[in-house]
Order: sequence, then C-alpha cells, then structure tokens
Amino acid sequence: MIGGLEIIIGLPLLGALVVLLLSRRDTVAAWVGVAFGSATLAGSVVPWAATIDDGGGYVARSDTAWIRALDVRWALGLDRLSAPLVVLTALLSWCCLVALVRRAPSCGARPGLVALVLVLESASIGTFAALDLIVFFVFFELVLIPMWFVIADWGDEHDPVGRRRAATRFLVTTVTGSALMLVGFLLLHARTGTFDVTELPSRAGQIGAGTQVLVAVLFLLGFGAKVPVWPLHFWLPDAHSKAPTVGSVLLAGVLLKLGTYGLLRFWADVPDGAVRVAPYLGALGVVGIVYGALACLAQTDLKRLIAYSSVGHMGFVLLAISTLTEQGRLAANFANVAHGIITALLFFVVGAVKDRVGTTELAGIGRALYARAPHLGAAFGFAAVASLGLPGLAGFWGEMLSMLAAYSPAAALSRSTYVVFMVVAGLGAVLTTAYFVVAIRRVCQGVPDRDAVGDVGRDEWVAWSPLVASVLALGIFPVIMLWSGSASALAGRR
Amino acid sequence: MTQAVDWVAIAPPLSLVIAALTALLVDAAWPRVRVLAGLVSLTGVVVALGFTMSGRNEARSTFCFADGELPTSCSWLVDDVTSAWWLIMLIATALVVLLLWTAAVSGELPAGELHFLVLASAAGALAVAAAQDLITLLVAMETVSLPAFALVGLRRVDRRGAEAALKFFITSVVATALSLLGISMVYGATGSVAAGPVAASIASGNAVTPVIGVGMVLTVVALGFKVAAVPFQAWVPDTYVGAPIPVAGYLSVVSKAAGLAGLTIVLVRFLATYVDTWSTMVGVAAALTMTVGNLGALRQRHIVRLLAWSSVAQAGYLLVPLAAGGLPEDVTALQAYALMYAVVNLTAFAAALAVASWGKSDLADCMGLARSHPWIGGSLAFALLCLAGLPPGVVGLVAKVAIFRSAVDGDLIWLAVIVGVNVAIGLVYYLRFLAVLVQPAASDVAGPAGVGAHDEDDHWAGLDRAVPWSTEFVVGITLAAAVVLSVFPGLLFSAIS
Amino acid sequence: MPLLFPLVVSSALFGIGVYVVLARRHAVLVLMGVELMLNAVNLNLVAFDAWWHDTFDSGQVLALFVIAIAAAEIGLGLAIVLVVFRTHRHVDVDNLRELADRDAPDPERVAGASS
Amino acid sequence: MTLLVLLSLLIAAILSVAVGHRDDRLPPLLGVVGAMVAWIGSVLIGVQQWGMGATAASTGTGQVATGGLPISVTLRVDQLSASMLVLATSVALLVQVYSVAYLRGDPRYPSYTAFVGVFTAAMALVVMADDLFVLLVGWEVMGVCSYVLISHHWELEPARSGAVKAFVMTRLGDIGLLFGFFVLGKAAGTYRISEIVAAARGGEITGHEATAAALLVLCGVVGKSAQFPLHSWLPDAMPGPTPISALIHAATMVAAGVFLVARLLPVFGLSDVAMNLLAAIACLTMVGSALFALAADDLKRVLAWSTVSQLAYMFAALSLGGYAAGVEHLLSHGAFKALLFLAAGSVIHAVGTQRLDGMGGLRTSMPVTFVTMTIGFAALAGLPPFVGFFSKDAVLGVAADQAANGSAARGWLVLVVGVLVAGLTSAYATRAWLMTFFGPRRGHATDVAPHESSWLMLGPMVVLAGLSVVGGAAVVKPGFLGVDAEGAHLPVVLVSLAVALGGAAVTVVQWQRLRRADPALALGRLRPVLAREARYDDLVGALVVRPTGWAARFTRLNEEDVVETYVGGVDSSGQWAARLVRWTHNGNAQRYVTAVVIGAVAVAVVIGVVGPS
Amino acid sequence: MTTVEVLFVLMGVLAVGSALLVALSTNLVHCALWLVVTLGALAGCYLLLAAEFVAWVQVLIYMGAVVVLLLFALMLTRAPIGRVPDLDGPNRVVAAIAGLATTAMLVVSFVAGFRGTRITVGADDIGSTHAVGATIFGSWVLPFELVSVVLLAALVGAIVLSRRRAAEVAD
Repeated sequence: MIGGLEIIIGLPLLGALVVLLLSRRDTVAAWVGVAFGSATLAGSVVPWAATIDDGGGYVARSDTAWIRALDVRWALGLDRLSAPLVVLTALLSWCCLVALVRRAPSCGARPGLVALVLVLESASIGTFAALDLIVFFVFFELVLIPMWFVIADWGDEHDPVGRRRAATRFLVTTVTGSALMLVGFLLLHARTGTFDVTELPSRAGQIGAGTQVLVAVLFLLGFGAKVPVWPLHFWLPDAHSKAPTVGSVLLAGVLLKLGTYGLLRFWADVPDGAVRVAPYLGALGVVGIVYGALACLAQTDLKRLIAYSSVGHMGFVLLAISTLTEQGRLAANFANVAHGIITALLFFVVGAVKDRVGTTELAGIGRALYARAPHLGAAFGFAAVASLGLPGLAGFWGEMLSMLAAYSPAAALSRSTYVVFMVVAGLGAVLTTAYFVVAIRRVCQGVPDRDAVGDVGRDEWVAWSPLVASVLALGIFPVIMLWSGSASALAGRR
Repeated sequence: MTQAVDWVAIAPPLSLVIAALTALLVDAAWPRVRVLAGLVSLTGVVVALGFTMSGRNEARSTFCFADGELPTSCSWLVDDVTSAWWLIMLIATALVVLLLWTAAVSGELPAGELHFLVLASAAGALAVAAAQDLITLLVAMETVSLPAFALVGLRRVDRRGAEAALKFFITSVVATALSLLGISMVYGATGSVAAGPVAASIASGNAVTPVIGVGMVLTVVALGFKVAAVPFQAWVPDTYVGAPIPVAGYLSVVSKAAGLAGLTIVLVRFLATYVDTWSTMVGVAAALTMTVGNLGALRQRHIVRLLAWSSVAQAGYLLVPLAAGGLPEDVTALQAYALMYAVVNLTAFAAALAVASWGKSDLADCMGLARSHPWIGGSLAFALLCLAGLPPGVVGLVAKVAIFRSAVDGDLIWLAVIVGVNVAIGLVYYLRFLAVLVQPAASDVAGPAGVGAHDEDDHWAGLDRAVPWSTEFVVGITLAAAVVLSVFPGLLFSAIS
Repeated sequence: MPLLFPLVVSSALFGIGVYVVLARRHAVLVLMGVELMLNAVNLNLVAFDAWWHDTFDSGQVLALFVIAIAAAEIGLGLAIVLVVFRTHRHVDVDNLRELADRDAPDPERVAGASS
Repeated sequence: MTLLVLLSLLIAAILSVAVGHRDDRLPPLLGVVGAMVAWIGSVLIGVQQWGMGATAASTGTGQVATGGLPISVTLRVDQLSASMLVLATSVALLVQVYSVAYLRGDPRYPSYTAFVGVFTAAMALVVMADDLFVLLVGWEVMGVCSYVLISHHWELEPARSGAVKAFVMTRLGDIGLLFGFFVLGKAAGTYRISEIVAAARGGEITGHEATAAALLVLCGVVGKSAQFPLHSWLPDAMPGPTPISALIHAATMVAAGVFLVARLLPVFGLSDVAMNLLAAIACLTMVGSALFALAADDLKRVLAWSTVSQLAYMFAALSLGGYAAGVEHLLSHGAFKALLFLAAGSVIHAVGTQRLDGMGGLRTSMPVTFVTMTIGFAALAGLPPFVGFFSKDAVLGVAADQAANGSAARGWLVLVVGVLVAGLTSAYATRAWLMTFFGPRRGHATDVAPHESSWLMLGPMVVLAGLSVVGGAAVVKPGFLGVDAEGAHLPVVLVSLAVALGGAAVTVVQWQRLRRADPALALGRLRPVLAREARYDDLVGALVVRPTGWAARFTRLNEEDVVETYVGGVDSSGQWAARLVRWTHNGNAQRYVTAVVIGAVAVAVVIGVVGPS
Repeated sequence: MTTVEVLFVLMGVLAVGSALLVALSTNLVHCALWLVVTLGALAGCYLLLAAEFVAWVQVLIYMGAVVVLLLFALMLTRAPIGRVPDLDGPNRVVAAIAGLATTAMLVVSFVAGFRGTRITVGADDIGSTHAVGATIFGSWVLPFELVSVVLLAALVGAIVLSRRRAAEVAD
C-alpha cells in the first residue's frame, strides 16, 4: 500500500538515488536535489493542512503488516503534533538543498552531500510519521549514519581527525540512548502487547507503576541523549562546530526535535511514570537553560555559541514537556518548530560568515559586520533577536508558553517546584538576551578592523528567506500553530 | 530391537555425507577436473536444502529407543527449530563452498578433500541441531570439529595456518574433554543421556546434586567453545587469522550455529528445570562475550582479526535470547539473528577474501575501497552496517530488536542495557572500518570531484587482479539478500518459522 | 564397591591431564594430557554405567565412542603437529606466537594516511 | 482606524528598509509620511474618544490557543489610550521631521527611520492592546527598537554598551512582568485587560493575588521606566541620536511603564503592599535622580535624570490612586521633555558635544533654540504658566489630599519629597539653562561658531514650545480623561512654587558667586559622588555582572576541562580496556586453554555451590 | 573390603601414579611409556567394573594404536630421547593450581553426591561384548554412523595434512 506519507518519505530517497547516479555532474545533481526537495516540501503541506481540517485524529494513515513475527506493522500517520514537524523538516531540507546549489561544500563532493541531506530528510519525516514503535525506531536510527557521514566527511576541513571524533561521539551517544529507548519500547510491548502508537496511551492502565517509572526513565535517557538533556549534551558543541553548515542546520533544526518529539509522544504512554520523573526532567531542562546561557556568555566560537544556545532552548522545551499538561505539550511543540527555524537561520548565517572569513572564532571573524557586510550582519542580528525570544518573532511564543505551562503544571506535580523552575528559566532568558547582545556587539558592531567581505548573495537570500518569513509569520500569527483546535487535538492523545 | 530409521528425517545430513564422499571419490577419479568436486558438493548442499524445505512444518523423530519402563525417547528430532537451523547452516555452507571454489579449482587447496571436509563438518553441524541425546550430540560436535581442524591447517606450507590449526585443535579438544566430563556427570546424576529422561529426572528432583549442576556447566563448555563465548573465545582471533578466509567464515557461521543449536537443545530440552540458574549464567556469559569481543575489536587493524573479534561480540548478542529463557519466541529471535548474521558476516568475509586476493589484509589497505571497487567495498560497508545494527542495514537493526525484545520479555533489563552499551561500543570500530572504506583518496580531497577517481585507480594499480567470480557472486547474493531483508525484514522471520 | 573409588581415580586423572595440557610445552605431551582427560571421563562413564545398570549401556557405549573419537583426534592431532614441525622446526605449544594479537595499532594512520 | 495607525507606521518602515537605499530622499519622506498618517489616525481616534464621547471600542476577535486560557488578539481604545496615542504619534511625527535635518546624510537613515516607525507602532500597540500578551509584544518590541536605536552609532563604545545595558536591564524587568501577567491571568481567569480591570473592580481578584501580580508587574515597570533599582540604563542610553532620546523619554518606552500602572491601577489598588512599595520607589528615585541631575556634566544626561525624576512623580501620583494626576503629568511631561531633547539636540548639533562644559553663551547665536528651551526648562521646573506647573501641582494636590484623608503616611511622604524635589528640579534646570546659554563659551569644542539649526529642526521645537505654553489649559480642563481633575490646592501650590523659585534662586546665586562657573561646584565633596551616580553601576557590577561573568567562565572551563576530561576518559578507558583484552590474547595457546579450564571450573564451582539444589 | 575393591584400589593407584609420572617426567619417551601403564591400569579398572568389551577396546586401540602413534610422532618431530630440561612451560604453577582445582572440584562434588553409594558388579552381563554390541546396533546406530564419519574425516584430514604435494617436494 502506497499512501501519501510513503510518497513523502520515498521522494527524497528516490532523489538521493538519482543524485548519486548523477554524481559526475555536480551542479545538475544539486538542482535535482532541489527539485526533489521542493516536491517533498509541497507534498508535506498537504497532510499538515489535513490535520487542521481533521477532527484531531491521524491523517494520511497507512497500516500494513511488516514484520509479523515481531508484531510490527508498517503504520504511518500524522496528527497535529507531528505534522508541523514534518513541514519543518521539509522546509529546512529544502533550504539546505538550495544553499548547496551555488556553494559547494568546503570539502567533500557535493552530490554526496545532497544525497545525504535527502536521506536525512526522508528518515526524519519517517520518524515523525511512524505510528509503530519499531518503525519509529528504525527511522530514528536511519538518521544517524547519514549524519555521521555529513559530519565526518563534509565537516570542518581543517580538522579531519576532530570531525570524525565529533561525529563518532555524536553517534555513539545517540545510539546508546536509542538502545535504552528501545528497551523502553519493548517493555511497553511486553506489558501492553502492542507497538501501535495510537493504541498505547489507552493501554497505560495495563502497566504497573514501577514499570512505568522505569520506562519513563529509559525514555528520558534515550531521548535525552538526542535532545540533548543537560548533562548528556557533551557531544553537541563538538558535533555542531565540526559539522558543515547544512549538517548543523539539520542537526539542530530537525534531529534534536526527534528527541523532544519522542518524549512528547511517548511519555503519554506511561502517565504514572512520567509524573514521577517529570520534575527531574524539568529540573534538568532548567539547568540546561542557565548552563547553556552561561556557556554561551563566555564562548569564543560562534558556532559553539549557537550550539550551546540550543541546549538552552531545548531546556525550555523540556520544561514544557515536563509539566505534563496540554499547555505544556502545545508549548513544547511550538518551541520545537520555532527553535528549528531560528537556529537553522543562525547556522546558515554563521556558515555564511565562515565561508567568507574561514573561521567561526570570534577573534577570527573580526568586528563590525554591520559595516563590512551589512546584510549579513543584519541577518545575524535578526536571527539572534528572534532566538532570544523577542515577542512578535517565533521564539517568544515557545519560551513564553513554556514558562506559562510551568506556572500551572499538571495537578499531580508540585506547583511550587515548577514555579521555581519558571523563575529560573526566566533568569535564563535574561542571560540569553545578554549573550546574544554581547555577541552582536562583538561581531556586528564596532569599528571595522579588517576588510569588507562579500555580502549575502542572492542564492543565500533564496535559501534563508523562507526561514525569515517563517520566523515573522509564526511570531506575528502564532495561530498558525496555536489555533483553538490545536490544544484539543493534542488532548486527544491521552 | 533394531531401530527404525526415518530416512526423510535424516535426508539432509545424509545427502551432505553422500555428497562429501562423492566429491572425494570424483576428485580421486578425475583429479584434473577440479571443478567436479565443487559441483558435487554444491549439488549436495542444494539437495539437502531441498529436503529441509520440503520436510518443514512437520516434526519427525527417529532412532527412538523404548524399553517399556521408560518413556520413549529418540536420538533424532527434526522440528521447526531444527529445520530453521538446517536452513541457516546449509545456506552458509553453500556460500562457503562458493567462497572456496576458486581455491579448489586453481589447485591452491586440494579440491576433493576440501569439499569432503567442509561437507562432513556441515553434516555434523546438521546432526547437532537434530540430536536429542548427549552421545549423539557429542559425536556430532566432534564431526563438526575434526574436519574443521584439517580445514584450518589446509594451507600446509603456511606457518600461520599450521599454528592456527594447532591452537584450534588443542583448545578444542580440551573443551571437548571438559564437555565429556560434564556429560559423564550428567549421566551419573540422572542415569540417562537422552533428553526426555534427563529432563524428567531433573524435574522430579531425582538428579544427584551437586553433580548435576557441575555436569551441566561442564557439558556446555564445548558448545560455548563453538559459539566462542567468554571465556572460551581466545582461540577465535588467532584461528581466523591463520585459517583460509572462507574457512574462517565457516567457523564463524556454521560452526557457531552448531554451537548455538546444541546449546539451545541442552539448555531447553535437558535442563529446562534449571532455567533460572542457567539463564543468569548465560546472561553473564553473553554480557562478557559481547564486551570482550567489542573491546578486542576496538583497536584492530587487521581485517580478518577485526571480523574475528566482531564475531565474538556477535556471539554475545546471540546468547541473549537463550539467557532470556530459550522460549520458542526467544529461539525464533536467536535464529533470526543467526540467519542475518550468517548472511552479512559471510558478505564481510567474502569481501575480506577479495581484498586478500590483492594481497592486502590491513584496514589501511582498504582506504577508499567503496569508491574504487563499489561492488566489493559497498557490500562490505553494508555488511558492517548490518553487523552494527544501524540503518540502512535495517535487517541487522531488526534482528537486534528481536534480541532486545527477548531480553526485555525475559525481564533481563540489565542485559538489554548492556547490549545497548555494547552496540554503541561496536559502532566505534564498525564505523572506523566504514570510514576507511568510503574515505576519498588524498587527491580527491584536494582536487575537484571526478579527478580523484583516476588517482584511486593508480592507488590500486598493479594489485588489481580480478576478483574471482565466485567471490563476487557470493558478495552479490548476500548483498542482495541483505538488501531485500532490509526492505522486508518480515522475510527474515518467515524464513525460519 | 563404593562408587567413589572409580570417581576419585578419574578425578585425579582428569586433574593430572589438565596439568599436563597446561604445563607441558611439547605438543605431543599435550596430546597425552588430553588422552589422560578422556580416559578419566571413560572411567566415569563405565563406573556410572555399572552403578545405574543402564539398559542402554549409555555409559559404556559412550566410552567406546570416546575411545574412537580420541583415536581420531590423536591421528589428526599428530598430523597437525607434524605440519607444525615441518613449518616451525619445533612443536613447543607456548612458542607459537606469530598470530599473537600484538600489532600496535595506530588509529591515526588508519584514519589519516593516504596509503 | 486603530489598524491604520499601526499599519501606516509598519508599512513605511518596511518600505524604508526595502527601497530606502535607492534614493537618499526616500527614507525621510517615508518616515514622515508614515508618522503623519498615524498621527492623523490618532487624532481622529482622539476626537472620537474625547470629543464625541464615544465609548471604548474593541477591534479584533482573533484568539491564540495556549492550551489554557486563550490569548485574544484584541485592540481596545478608550480615552487613556487615545491620549497616549496622540502623544506618541505627535512626538513621533515631530521627531521624524526633526530627524530629517538632524541626521541628514546618515547612511543608516533607512534603518533608523524604520526603527523609529516600528518603535512608535509598538508603543501604539502597547496603549491599544486589550490583552496582556499583545501588550507584551508591543512592550518588548519597543525594547528591542530602543536597543537598536541607542546603538545607532555602533562604532562608538558608549553607544554599544549603553544599548546592551538598556536591553538587558529592561529585559530583566520584563521577565517579572511576564510572570506578573501569568499571575494576573490565572487570578482573573482571562488575559483581557478590560476584563481584568473589571474583575479587580468587582473584587474577583484576592488581595493576595493582586499583591503578587502587582509586584511582578512592577518589576517590568521599574525596568521600562527606569526607576530604582533598574534606573541606571536610561542615562547610559544617551549616546543614541538625540531625537531618539526625545522619543524614548517623552512619548514611548519610559511612558509605557506609567501607562501600564495607570491601566492596571485597579489591581494595584487592591494591594497596599504594592502601592507602598511603588510610593517608596518613586520617592527614592525622585530624590536620587534629581541629585544626579544636579551634578551631571552632560546636557543629555541632565535631561535623562530629569526624566527619571519626573517619571517618579507620576508613579508617586499613581501610588496614591491619583490616576488623573499621573496621566496628566505624563502627557505634559511628554510635551516639554520632547521639547527639551529636541532643543538639546539642536544645541549639540551646533556645538558638536554633549558636555555642558563645551557649551555656554549660546543664547545669542541660537535665539530660537534659546527661547524654546527656556520654555521647556520652565515647564520642567514647574513654573507657571507652563504646562509642567499644572500637572506637577495636580500630583502634589493628590498627595495633599491623601495626606489629609486617606493613606496619610504615603501621602505625607510623597508630598514632602515632591515639594523638596520641586526645588531640586528647578535648581538643576536652572543650572543646565545657565550653563548652556549664558556665560562664556567654554571648552575646546568646535572652532566653528555655533549657528542656529535649520527650520526642519526648529519647527518641531516651536510646536512643542507652543504646546508647553498652552497645554496647561488642556490638562486642567475638568473631565479630561473622564476623571474630574481636582481643583488646585492653593497652599501646596504656593509652597511648591516658592521652593522651586528658591531652588532656582540659589542656583543663580551660586552661578554668580562662582563667576559663571558650574553652580554644582558649590556642592563641594558631594559633587563627585553624585556625578558618579553614587557608584551604583559599580555596585551592580560587583554584585551581578562580575559574578555572572565568573559563572560563565567557570561554565566554559567546566565544559572544556571537566566534561571533556570525563568524555575523553570514557574514550581512553575504552582504549585501555581494549589494550588489556589484546594483551591477554598473547598468542600462547596454553594460556587460552588455561582460560578455558579455569573459566569452566570456576563457573562449575559457583553453580555447584549456589546452583540448582 | 572385597578382593575386587582391593584390586581396584591397586589399579587406581597405579593409574594415577603413572599418570603423575607422565606429568612430571622429563623424558619424552618415558612419558609415553608411563602413559601406556596408565592406560593399562585403566583397562584393568574397566574389567573390574565389568566393562569387558570396553576394557579390550582400550587395550587394543589405546595401548596398541594410539601410543604407537604417539611414539611415531615423537620420532618424527625429532624429539630428544634423553632428558629435556625445559619440557614444562612457565605456566607450571598456574597449571598445577588448575589441575588441583579441577580435581578438588570433582572430588568434592562426587563425594557430596555419591557418598555411601555402592556398585554391585557382575550380576548381569552388561559389559560383555555381546551385550554392548547389541545395544550399539540396537540403540546407538546414529552416533555409531556419525563416528564413522568422524573417523573418515579424521583420516582424510590427516592424510591431506601430511601428504607432500609435488610443489612442496620441488621446494
């Protein structure tokens, strides 16, 4: 059975194959990639629109037996939780593909990278669309190898050993986590007898409290390694700073979301366990917010700075998830999308800076980007301001709603604890402001101390403008994701 | 009271034995037509495979002995589990025969004896999977081992082959001796060597303790040795490196499968009552095996040695379903994993053979292999991914899922977690290998794309003798199988059940 | 006769066999050690057979098979020893180290070097 | 109409950025036209609200789901917002016109005028919002616009650091504001301001909740309106272009804080704690900033501190429930402070420095500036008949009322401090006036003789001066803003006027005594302390900024050393374990056999001892 | 103690004693000869346990064939006839511990399991050639056939390993 989602998942894969076949013809391959990316993006909007029309259930479902012996079904479908993330994935992949058309990667051949981006896109969409735990797991793992190649073979051209180490570290950490996650999935299956995502929440009653806690912890560790939750973040800065631009974009914009999406989706299956573990997740999230902000404040490398800022932003998402309320779920989902777009834009801009000056070290970039490349500086300023959560831009709603959710967490959770979390998160937001304005001051402002560099090219504008537009659109019209039905749809999960 | 023989039940091993003898005789009769022996043995394997497939779905037992007082017990039982093992073993044997093809045809190795030994050993492996009493089991194990000793040492002029054969031989016979001691103790404690009576004796509490416990442990030594479980793994790297590569592949798959089949029989059919005890024992062994295997592989540079250590680690994973209690679902998981492992591991060994045919053995020699020889290098890369259990090697992933599921369903969460950590450790070296395979040559980094390809050809120039067609064929069909199974992992399970 | 008599003898023989296998360097001596171990097993089997009055004579039959297998092992083993002697000019078991796992790996070389 | 105001400004801003680079003349034109349209719209709204007696009108029905209470995207215009709107757009229009001359030839004009437009629109959004979060959007957009505009001259270090300081400090307060909104929403069951106010009036919000909400909102207000303890960013924001200072100080940004308290006064009214705190903050800020103004040696800084001080008056009035007085003073202050800044800009434009010791004797060379600024200073000092006199009087009147009957302590505090600061105000106003326009030309400033500015700059000043003169009549008009203004309290008026005159007189005397040198020298050893603003920045630096820096450096070290060490440790321990495994496989077959035997025996012993029995 | 028991103890002591000499002798050929003694003593034990057929097979195959093979092997590997000082590897201590541990474990478990158990020998003709032959071909056909495969494989293996091929001869 070939449903709409199979097409959306299959198109990029097919594209990857075609690109590889065309690999002798560099530019053609890149254009073919864009074509497939565009088709996928267009296709991804359809189910998203359908989720809005639909009553809140799953759309574009397909369900066939896949591995009978393991009770695994090839089940796909999207709901209001996953559909926006699919669109996000398609959008960011499209931007990456467009960005590759005119600018070849600094090392490694272009067609390979284009193909890998397409594979990553396909796998990520598959992860979001999977309605069977094992199918989810397969797609979840499918993301890894392409990303490993992206970092290890197309990464920082000055440091082949370091980029491979960073890639392997990323992979090993995530795989360890995903193995734990798999154990959690299998425990769920052992107790409920199904891998069906749509069925599981209603069967939570069949799981004993102790198992629920265990599963919740396993999910916390498993997805936490991916998100990454605070003490498990050690792989992130390296991976980002060694990855090529498109790698960073997809890593931050899509891959991290797999973790938060997983927590959002699957903690609902073990409500009693989640209640026990949630305060710890909230605490880790809040620690991540402050820790990430502090790490950024003293950071001297722009890419690492953005990487650490992701730790902080993901902290907000985690805080929202840990409230276990519909409000929190909505907030987390919004923050997911917003962070994806904004951080992607930041990485694109920093990548552009790196293309021009050859480094992301603050000292190497020099000052006064506003003077040396006004549009580039302005783009960085815009992305930074969006990232620090300015109301009217996308980042605000996620952060605000997260804190709002923390203000009234689920009844079973200690409200005073969460109010403390909220306050600390708020202080973290102030620190976030601080490090971004300090970074702007350091990079964009000041007296030009070296030559002007090429400003943003037309191709770059083409790649970035959807992101800028999305940041504005989501900021000014948050109803795109926060319409009155979106909350009730998420409520349907439980 | 002569035993009735059900010829259908013993047809597959029998056809192997007949093919083995025929190959020997044919080669003796027409020594110049070396290809004959290979054809004969391949035919034998295919016939055996045919018998196996046609005999599925119905359990047959034969060589039964009844004595009125005791319940009837049989030495030979062919059920679904046995058929599945046979399937795995026969497929692997066919692949090994193909891998040995060129060596036999070129006269590098004596064709008739070579095929005779392989098939004799494989017949033993089949017998292990069907054996229902300890005597048959032990003799069958020896049928697997003895020809294997000879196979390992077959390259007689090779110092390393001789050394490997001696090491393999000594460790193996000591393990066999320990196993025999264990069998004697089980016999002493229960008064029987057949599955039914032994199990009944243990279940009724009549078995003499602690003799039965010690006997149980010692009995599985030879099986653990075949599986390469810690602490019986030490021979593996040395032997694999010294043996002809197809033989190493044989040892890592067929011989290991025989060990697992025997282990399953001993634990499930004989010692079911002690499941709590041996499940912990096997669980600890599994954890140690995969850890030691992965650590051993972590810093390897020699291709075959790396594969050897990796096969030790894989043995650890393979033990997990047994640790989970060896229930029918667990055995299914075990066999699914074993089938996957058989296919992709032989891909890897076939690729190693191809590389070795260029006179290379070091990881560094494989630099850029996936680019210069996409067929071999790509297959090897895919096989490594399957072994690592990462998509696109979905079949490996699904097999690992089955393993994990066994552990979780058997309430061995700790073991599942250890497996998870080990999968991650394993990644490190699989990926290192993978990275070497796909690494562009230095010139490719510097120059524009497309120019590098020529330089790589130079890189391999002079050593680029054609890979034997049989090796390429094996690579091809195993890769195809792995890819198909990756898309339809359900086939993996339907193949064995 | 107490069953323990043969069992203790076999235990002692097995232990001695173990010692011989582990301590003796000469491959042929190692094979002798293996023979000792197998014979110890046989004694066990025969003793248990006598004790159980086994209708199927499992113990004795197995003992016979063990003897046969031992002969086969010795035959093949000696052939291997001869091959080793032919290639190494000695048969000291603990002195066969060519296959030892000792090549010092250098990950950098694997990862970074061009050929 | 409400949308017209917002959209005209935003569209002008977008166009300015988009096409402004094509032609130098476009951005100024766009800025002025946008502001003009917005102003016309505002005036129409104002006419509807005041003149035609229209009731408050809401527009917009959009809702944003939050999973809890929805956010309503609703605008609502009442008399207060209409007044604020007119004030904001008027000042913005004047500033846009003024900037045409002031920033002529500036390459960053497009973005400058765009941000001024967005800034104004954000303020308009704040005053028109009927939902807390919509208000917050405007509130924070203002913050970022002020950040950008303050750092307009980003090649200058003070501009950069002033902008950072302004943004971070206000944002710190804003977090409190955000939490305050959470509390309010939860307490009232809605985020709509009109409904919250109704709920507060109807007693549906408990005192407890009101206190929490009010205190948290106060954080934001204190940050935005530069009250103690978040007051120090405003003077440091002075490196921004002077028209921006006018905009920030007169009609937007800092006014938003006062506006918000006025809006939510019913909520504040439920909490004595909040009101007391507000009064205390106001009084402390009032005195402190007046003193700092007295000693500051930078003209714009004097004006900045005067803003802080005047805002404190407004808060003082609000803390006594004096809604009308507070708003009146806000409006009148808007007029004269805009005037003062624009005039100061004119001066600075002429002499090329902001420092008082670079000015002097300018009354002859810049007559129009001199006259208008004199009016401004007079209004600031609260001298009749200028607008400042009336509004300040209203504030003191409320205080006197409350002192007489009502919250006596709070009333007396505000009254005494207010009167005292009236004297200080007139003293520093006089000082600045004298130092700018009288005496000899000081310093080493430009060789070029100062000259009067262009009429593009003078025009707005004249308009504002006119307003400052006649505005008094408007603000005391009964029924203004729908509240009955109180009649003047003659004794209070007389006393405060006397004190003000006294302050001015003392200053003049000192000026003469010191031979036309800085009268602040008379403060003696107090002067350096005040000039350094009581070392508040050093205190904040020691208590907040530096510890944060340490924490950040510590975090980074932790990442680079500790975390890296542990991760690397896992790495290398794996490598060592691998070495160990390899070492045990040394090729000695007997060792392998030993492992087999000992392993088997050991397991057998274990099983034999503990095993199946 | 019956005569049988006394004889068995003697045989056992002989077997163990000569086995010890196999383990400790420094002369390779002596080792082989002591092994013969051990095997012979064991054959005696089998007889005493009424395993007649096993005993004769032991004598024929072990003492007759295996030991001869071993001696041939010693000659072919040009083993020194006299004393060899370094016949034991450095592993001796560990080996001794392992051997003792094995014995101890076995003895302990046997004693714990079979203390006081007695064998009654000679009541039936269990160990006779006829009886054993009947059971082998009645009940154990399958392993018997498998053993034939093993033996054949060993034979072929031994031949293929030992045969010198033309190429090697040419070397």
